Amino acid sequence: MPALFRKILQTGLVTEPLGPAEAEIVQLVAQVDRQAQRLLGRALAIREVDAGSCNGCEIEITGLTGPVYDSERFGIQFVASPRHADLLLVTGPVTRNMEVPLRKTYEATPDPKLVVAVGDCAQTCGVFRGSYAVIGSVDKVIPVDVFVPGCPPEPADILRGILAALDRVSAQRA
Amino acid sequence: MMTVLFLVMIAAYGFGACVALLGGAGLDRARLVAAGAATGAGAGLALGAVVIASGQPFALLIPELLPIAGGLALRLDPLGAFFLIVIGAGAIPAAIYGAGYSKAYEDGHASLRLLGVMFNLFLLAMSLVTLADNVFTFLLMWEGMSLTSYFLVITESSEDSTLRSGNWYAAMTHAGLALLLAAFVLLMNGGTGAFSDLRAGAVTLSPEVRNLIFVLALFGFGSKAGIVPLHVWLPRAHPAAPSHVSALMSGVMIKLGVYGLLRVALDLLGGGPTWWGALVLGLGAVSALFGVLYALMEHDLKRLLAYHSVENIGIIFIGLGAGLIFHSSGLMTLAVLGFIGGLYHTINHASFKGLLFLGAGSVLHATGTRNMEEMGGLIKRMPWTALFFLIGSAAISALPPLNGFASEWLVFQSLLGGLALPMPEIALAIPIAVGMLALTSGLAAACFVKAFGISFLALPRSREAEHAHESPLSMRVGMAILALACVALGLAPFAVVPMLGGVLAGLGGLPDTRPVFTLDLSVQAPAGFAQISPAWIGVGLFVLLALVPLVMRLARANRKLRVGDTWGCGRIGQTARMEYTATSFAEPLRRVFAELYRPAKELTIDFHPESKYFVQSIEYKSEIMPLFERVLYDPLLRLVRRVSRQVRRVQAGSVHLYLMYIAVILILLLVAARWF
Amino acid sequence: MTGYVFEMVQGVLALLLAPGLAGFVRWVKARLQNRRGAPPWQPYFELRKLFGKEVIVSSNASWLFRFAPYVIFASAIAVTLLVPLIAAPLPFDGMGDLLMVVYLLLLGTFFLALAGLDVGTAFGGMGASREMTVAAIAEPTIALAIFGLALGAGSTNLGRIVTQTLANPAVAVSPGRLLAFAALFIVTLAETGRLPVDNPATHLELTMIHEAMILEYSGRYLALIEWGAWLKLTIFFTLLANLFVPWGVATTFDPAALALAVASLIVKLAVLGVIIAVVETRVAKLRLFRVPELLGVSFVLALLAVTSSFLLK
Amino acid sequence: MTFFFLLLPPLVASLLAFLVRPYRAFVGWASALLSLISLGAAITIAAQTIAGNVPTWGLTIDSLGLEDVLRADSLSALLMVCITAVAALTLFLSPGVGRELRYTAPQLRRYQVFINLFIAAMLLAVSANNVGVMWIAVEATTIFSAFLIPLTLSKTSIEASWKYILISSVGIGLAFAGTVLAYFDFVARSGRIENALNWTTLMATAPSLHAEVIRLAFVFLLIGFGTKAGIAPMHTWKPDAYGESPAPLGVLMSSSLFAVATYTIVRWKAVADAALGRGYTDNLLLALGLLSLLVAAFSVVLATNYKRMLAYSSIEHTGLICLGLGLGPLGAFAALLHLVNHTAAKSLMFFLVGNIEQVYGSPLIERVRGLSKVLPWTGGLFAAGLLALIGLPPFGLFVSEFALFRAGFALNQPWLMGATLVLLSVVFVSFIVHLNKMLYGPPPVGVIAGQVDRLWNIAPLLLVIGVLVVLGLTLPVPLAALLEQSVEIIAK
Amino acid sequence: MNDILFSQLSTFGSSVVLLFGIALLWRKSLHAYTVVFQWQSVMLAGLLLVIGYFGHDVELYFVAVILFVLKVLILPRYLGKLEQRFGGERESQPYVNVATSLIASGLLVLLAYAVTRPLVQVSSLPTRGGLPLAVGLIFVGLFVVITRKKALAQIVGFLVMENGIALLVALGTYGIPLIVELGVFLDVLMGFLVMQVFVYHIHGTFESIDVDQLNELRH
Repeated sequence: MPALFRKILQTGLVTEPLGPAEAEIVQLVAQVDRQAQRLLGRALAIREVDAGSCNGCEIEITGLTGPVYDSERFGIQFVASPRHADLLLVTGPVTRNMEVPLRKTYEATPDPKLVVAVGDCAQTCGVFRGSYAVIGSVDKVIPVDVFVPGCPPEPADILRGILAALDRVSAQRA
Repeated sequence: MMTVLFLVMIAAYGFGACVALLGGAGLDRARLVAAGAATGAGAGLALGAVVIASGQPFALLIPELLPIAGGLALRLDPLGAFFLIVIGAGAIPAAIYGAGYSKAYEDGHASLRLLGVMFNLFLLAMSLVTLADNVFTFLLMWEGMSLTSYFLVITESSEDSTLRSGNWYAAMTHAGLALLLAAFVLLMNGGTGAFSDLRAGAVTLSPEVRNLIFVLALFGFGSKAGIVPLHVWLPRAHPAAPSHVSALMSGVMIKLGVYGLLRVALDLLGGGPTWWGALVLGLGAVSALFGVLYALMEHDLKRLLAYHSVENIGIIFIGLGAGLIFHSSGLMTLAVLGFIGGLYHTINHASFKGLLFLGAGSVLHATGTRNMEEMGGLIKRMPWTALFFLIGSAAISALPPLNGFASEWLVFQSLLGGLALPMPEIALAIPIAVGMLALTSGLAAACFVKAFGISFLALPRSREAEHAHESPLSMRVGMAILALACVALGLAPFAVVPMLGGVLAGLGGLPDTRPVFTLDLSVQAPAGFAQISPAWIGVGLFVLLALVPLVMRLARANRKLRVGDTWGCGRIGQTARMEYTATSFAEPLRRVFAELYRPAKELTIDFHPESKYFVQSIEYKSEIMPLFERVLYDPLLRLVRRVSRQVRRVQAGSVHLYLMYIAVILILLLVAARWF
Repeated sequence: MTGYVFEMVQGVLALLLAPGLAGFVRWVKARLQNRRGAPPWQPYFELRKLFGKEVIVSSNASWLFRFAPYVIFASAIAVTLLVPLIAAPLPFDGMGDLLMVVYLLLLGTFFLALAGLDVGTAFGGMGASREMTVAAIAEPTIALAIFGLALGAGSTNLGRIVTQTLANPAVAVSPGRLLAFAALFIVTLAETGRLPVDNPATHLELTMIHEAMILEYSGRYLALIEWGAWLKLTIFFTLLANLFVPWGVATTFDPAALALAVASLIVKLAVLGVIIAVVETRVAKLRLFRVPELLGVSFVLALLAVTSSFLLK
Repeated sequence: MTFFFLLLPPLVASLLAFLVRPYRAFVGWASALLSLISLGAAITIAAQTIAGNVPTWGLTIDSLGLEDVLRADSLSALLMVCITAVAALTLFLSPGVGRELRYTAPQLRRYQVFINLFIAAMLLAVSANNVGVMWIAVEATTIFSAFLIPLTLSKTSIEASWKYILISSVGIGLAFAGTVLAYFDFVARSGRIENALNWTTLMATAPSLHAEVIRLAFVFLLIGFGTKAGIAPMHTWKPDAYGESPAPLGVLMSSSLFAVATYTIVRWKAVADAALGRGYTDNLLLALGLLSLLVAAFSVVLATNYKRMLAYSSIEHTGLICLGLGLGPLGAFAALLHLVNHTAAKSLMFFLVGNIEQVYGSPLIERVRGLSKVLPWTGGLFAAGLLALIGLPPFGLFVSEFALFRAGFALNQPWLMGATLVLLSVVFVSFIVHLNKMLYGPPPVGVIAGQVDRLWNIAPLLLVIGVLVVLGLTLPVPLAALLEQSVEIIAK
Repeated sequence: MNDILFSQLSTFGSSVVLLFGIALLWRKSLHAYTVVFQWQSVMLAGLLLVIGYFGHDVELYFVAVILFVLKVLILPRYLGKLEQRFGGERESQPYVNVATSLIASGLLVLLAYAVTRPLVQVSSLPTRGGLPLAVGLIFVGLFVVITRKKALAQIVGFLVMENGIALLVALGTYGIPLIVELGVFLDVLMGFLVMQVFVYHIHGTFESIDVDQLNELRH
């Protein structure tokens, strides 16, 4: 037990390793923070939907919640049920089997809600295009607010995408 | 006034029985029978109320009847009056309910005539038990009550399981009678058997005899009350009986075991050594815990309720046990508190368990099954029944502000008083009892989440449940009365508790301590140990329940509401087979208490013929064998069978052998006569 | 009259403090994970957001589903009116004692579990089953801890316990009290759904207890339930803080005393919050069937507490 | 003179049946009506004894010892009423009264001859003052009834009769030996007196008799008459004989004959007690009573034949009555009351059993299902009777069993009473289980009630159950007086 | 003098009667049973005459005559008929073999001596010495009834028991009142008749008079 806490103390905060290389991230972080405060009361609940992805995107999304990116500090948290969510983070091309579940997830999310499609596959089906198991991009099934390109996109990209989506909401409201 | 009420009671029950016996078929008869029973019960209730209010006992002696045992002696003192009130309170709704419920028997699969006659006679016998004032009258009425209830249990005699239940009931109740007979006859000590004589004579008995009487009476009345390990008949008989009868048996009849114990231990014997109380307390605690643990494993709604009767009787006995312990130590105020707790729980249990059995009856009526695994979704199909059952469930789970909480609080408070006991060995047992009581009430809550949740909520699990319908008006009225009683008794213990103090005053030298109630409507434990005000808490909860939506509206919360599919992780089409079942609900507790349940598991996996990596079907069976059946009753039955197989050999068929018996006994007796 | 006003103030205070306390624990935990984490006031934002969202109700759900959040929330508020947050004795002290507190909270749990079963999903049922299992097994410990407290104070009424302990400080450090504290602390972990019994931050349905029951809730109902849960945490912390270490609780409605009381309450809650966070960082979640063992430990502690109170009487 | 009206009607009826050949239905009616005369005479005698008189009748012929040969004190009167009442009931419900399909005319004739002789013998047994005459009459009952058991010949009925007659004869022989021994002792003490065998004389001399001899004599008497009464282990003939005999004979044997045998034991017990002081006979009765109860209780558990089950019930009640007789005046009161109750209950039961067997054609419990549907009246009464037999209110046996336990506990015999209670519980449960099997369930195919269950056919039995209920709720003053006086006689 | 002679005669006579009883155990054929019983009854009637003579009891002569008529003339006749009918059947396998039976009967007589000591002590009659033998004969008769399988043998055993009782009556009290004595004889006769009727029934139904076949009725 002491060993654990000694290590915790020695390590210190790992979030925001401030430096020139990450300046953009810092800026982004500050921007997200502000936006998050303004929109949705600085509390954004995300439900992640894997509509058929190769799990590359998932790994990046996991990175988002890790200590380095630490999305929680912006009030972004991942939740276990679309009922609790404000935003759906959809990855992968939509497979045949996931079409209905994805639509149901969308329906199960209370308004106001956003959809961010993460990764190339979500937009173009990527290498899976034309597969008999795939019915198409996410926007064929549910309305998508923002696409985040990349294969996979970095956590920062995802964060940016979320931000963009929030912007759209504020634009709509305005 | 009292005599009039008494006569009205007798006449009404008699009328009900006669109508049932002689009347033609049809609903009118059912109504008249119910009217007779309800009137009788009402008169009994009024009689009890008058006696308690005036403090003036009602007495009647008919020496012509039962002349060999001192005549038919009746006397209603406040203690009896209280139980007469319990009978009345339980019987009126049950009778009203029964008018509708027994319609189901018109198709002839049970004898309506027998049901009507026995129902009225049962109520009459029960009422007279509380009035009996000598040994023989008591035993007569007691046995009459057992006998009539036995016939009520086997109303649906066309089913073999009903008859088996009846056998269990008859056996246990008769064993109890045997013990009671022994206890009372010992108590008579060759005297007249009038209770006043017993009271006077009990002082002169030797301590051993007093102890023996107490133990006999405890187990004798315990077998009726259903304390562990004599509870085995309850989960069999209650489900077998028609539901309004179950309500009466569970809500009222088993309470007469409590009455009997109080009458004998406290009134006639005048209390005893501390270990009496400790024994009662221990049996109560064990009953409470075992009852609820077995209830958790039940998926037959009425069996579940029956096990809960064991639990609640246990709670009542905890109160009585605490009372007896304090009584023996001279801590009269605390003793009164314990007894009051027991008595209050008695009437509370009568109301909520009666309600629950009636509710279960409505469900049975609507779906034709008692198996919870085949119910579900009934809250939409039978909203009134569901509401009443919910009230009953919350009450039995001791949730404030309903009545179960009030009485369990009193029992807790009396146990907390154990601090004042001069003897540490007993005092140390009390925390254990507190723990068991708390565990019991927690498990009860879990059990009723299961009972209500699985039966009434979610999707129907069978076609029958899907096509369930609300019960007829009379049944709903019956339930509504009891539901109101649950709420009223929960909110207003301040009105009842002082009355209970009056009921107890004078029994076994108890002082007339009536727990104080102040203008803030609180119930206060004696000596200011603690106080609560269920009434204000209830009001507060209602106010808050109204306030929260109001504030939300004022704060402009989003009031939009959309009805959608259930969120099921995206799967398509929700069916009842996906729901949690009663078995799975209870599974964690089954594993926690596996040592006790010792579930027998049987897993049959049917593999695909081609490869055992594919499975065609999996069958999982798990059964629990109740502990006492395993360690007590089965061996006993086996023993009886073995002995009787041996004894049957006596009658081997050979006349030579028979003559041999005569020769042998002749020689034996001659030798004995000559030399011994 | 001031007393009644004060009751209202206290209720409001509890309502206000509750999300903050939950946020604080989360924040400390984040720091212990070497993260920045959300600020302690994050839960207030969440509440505001949830109250602004629409509600989706399953077509399977009955009126009970919509009724339950109010019961949960109302019973929690009712409890805050009985618990001496900053002053004792309160005017409502005579209305309910510690048992009333426990059973009022059980009322909420009862309806929450029913709501979990109402929509008919497997996870809801699972959560309800587990929640009731844990609640039931925690019950004897609570009762014994209450017994232990009552033995010292001669009453189960909360105000009385506080004033008695204040009047007789030696009681507070008696072995019985310490054991009872330990027992109640473990129960607090179980009742408020903290590690190692339940992980408040899990997304994995199979490990859920509390969360599994509310998967179906959204919008304002979810807000009420979450708020109620936070209130429950606050209540348990307050009980731990003010019953066992009552110093700082105002015995008069003197503004200075009250200010001190608020300050001391916040400090005490913070200390407890840190402790919880440390515990949650340190321990892993127990398998469900190990939870009874943990609660068994707490029961033994409580029993020892009572026993030692007897022996040292 | 009343004795003539008591004893002659059955003899006349028997003679009538003997003379009228072939059998005609009017014979049955005649004997039924004649039995009412007996009943009237018995009631008259009872009234006289209640008033304090002891009617006697005798011949003063020298050296025959017939002075006061007939005598009726309260105890005798009680038994007379019981016997004549059951006899009347039996004769009214006998085969041969009304339309008859089961038996042939010769069988009916034989039946009417011997049943009346049987009744006459029983009446003689209870009215005889002379214990020798009493013995002769009891022996005669064996002989007459032995002719009746195999009314229709079959393997089992012959077997039962043989066992019955052999065991009874041996037993009654032993009883005679006992009688002789007692007489011997009397002679050894007081010389030969012609009416020394008169019970009144014996009682008067009893205190001076030799204890050692009387102890031996009582053993012979108890075993001898106990064989007739069916006390274990001399009970073995009972299940066979009851199981195989025609219903009316079963009624008379299980109720009246049993009462007569008990009566003889009671008479001799009084003598022995007067000679020995209390205790000796009590202990013997308690031991054998408990043994009977034990055997009976465990025999009914696995019973498969309802008639034999009732026989075991008789043994059980024999045991109870023995216990009561061994428990002092209170116990004796209980035992006599129980005897009366049992007489009523058993007579009821054997009639019903006869009906059931007639309809179902089998004495096996497993063959009888759905009784309550097929024969509602018979089934209902059967259930009521069985409940009465196991001692439930509101029937008389509940009262007498309670009185028995009161006596036992008052005499400080808690262990004995405890054992009795346990055994009675075993009986209770077994009976309930068997009863349920018979009353309910689907009736076998082809079972038709026919005439059996008509109300007029059952009506006399309703009277019996009425009597049982009355005895359960109250104790009519005349009966109470008879009982109390009887207790005076046998357990001073 | 007279008394001593009387006493010796009566004891001797009783012994002979008992010996006939024991002889029964030794024989196997049904015919022998009848003969032994007949001779025993003759001896018993003679003994009654002796007792009547010495005891100055006229009634006993009367009884002796009746006994003779009944048990020497009438009953053996019926027994003879039965025996002719079923004489082919021998008591093949009694439950207890002859040797053991004889030993058992010896023990039973010893037991009778032990048990009846009070009787001998109490009585002042010259005949008292025979009392144990009478009781012994009752026991032996009972033993025969118990151990013999043929119905006929059982009847004879029963009659021997009756003889034992009659002997007891005569020795102990010089006879009971005549009316009772008559009644007893009547009963014995009737009983015998009933039994012999049943022997026919048994044979007719079971085609044998082996009683051990009668074991249908059990439990």
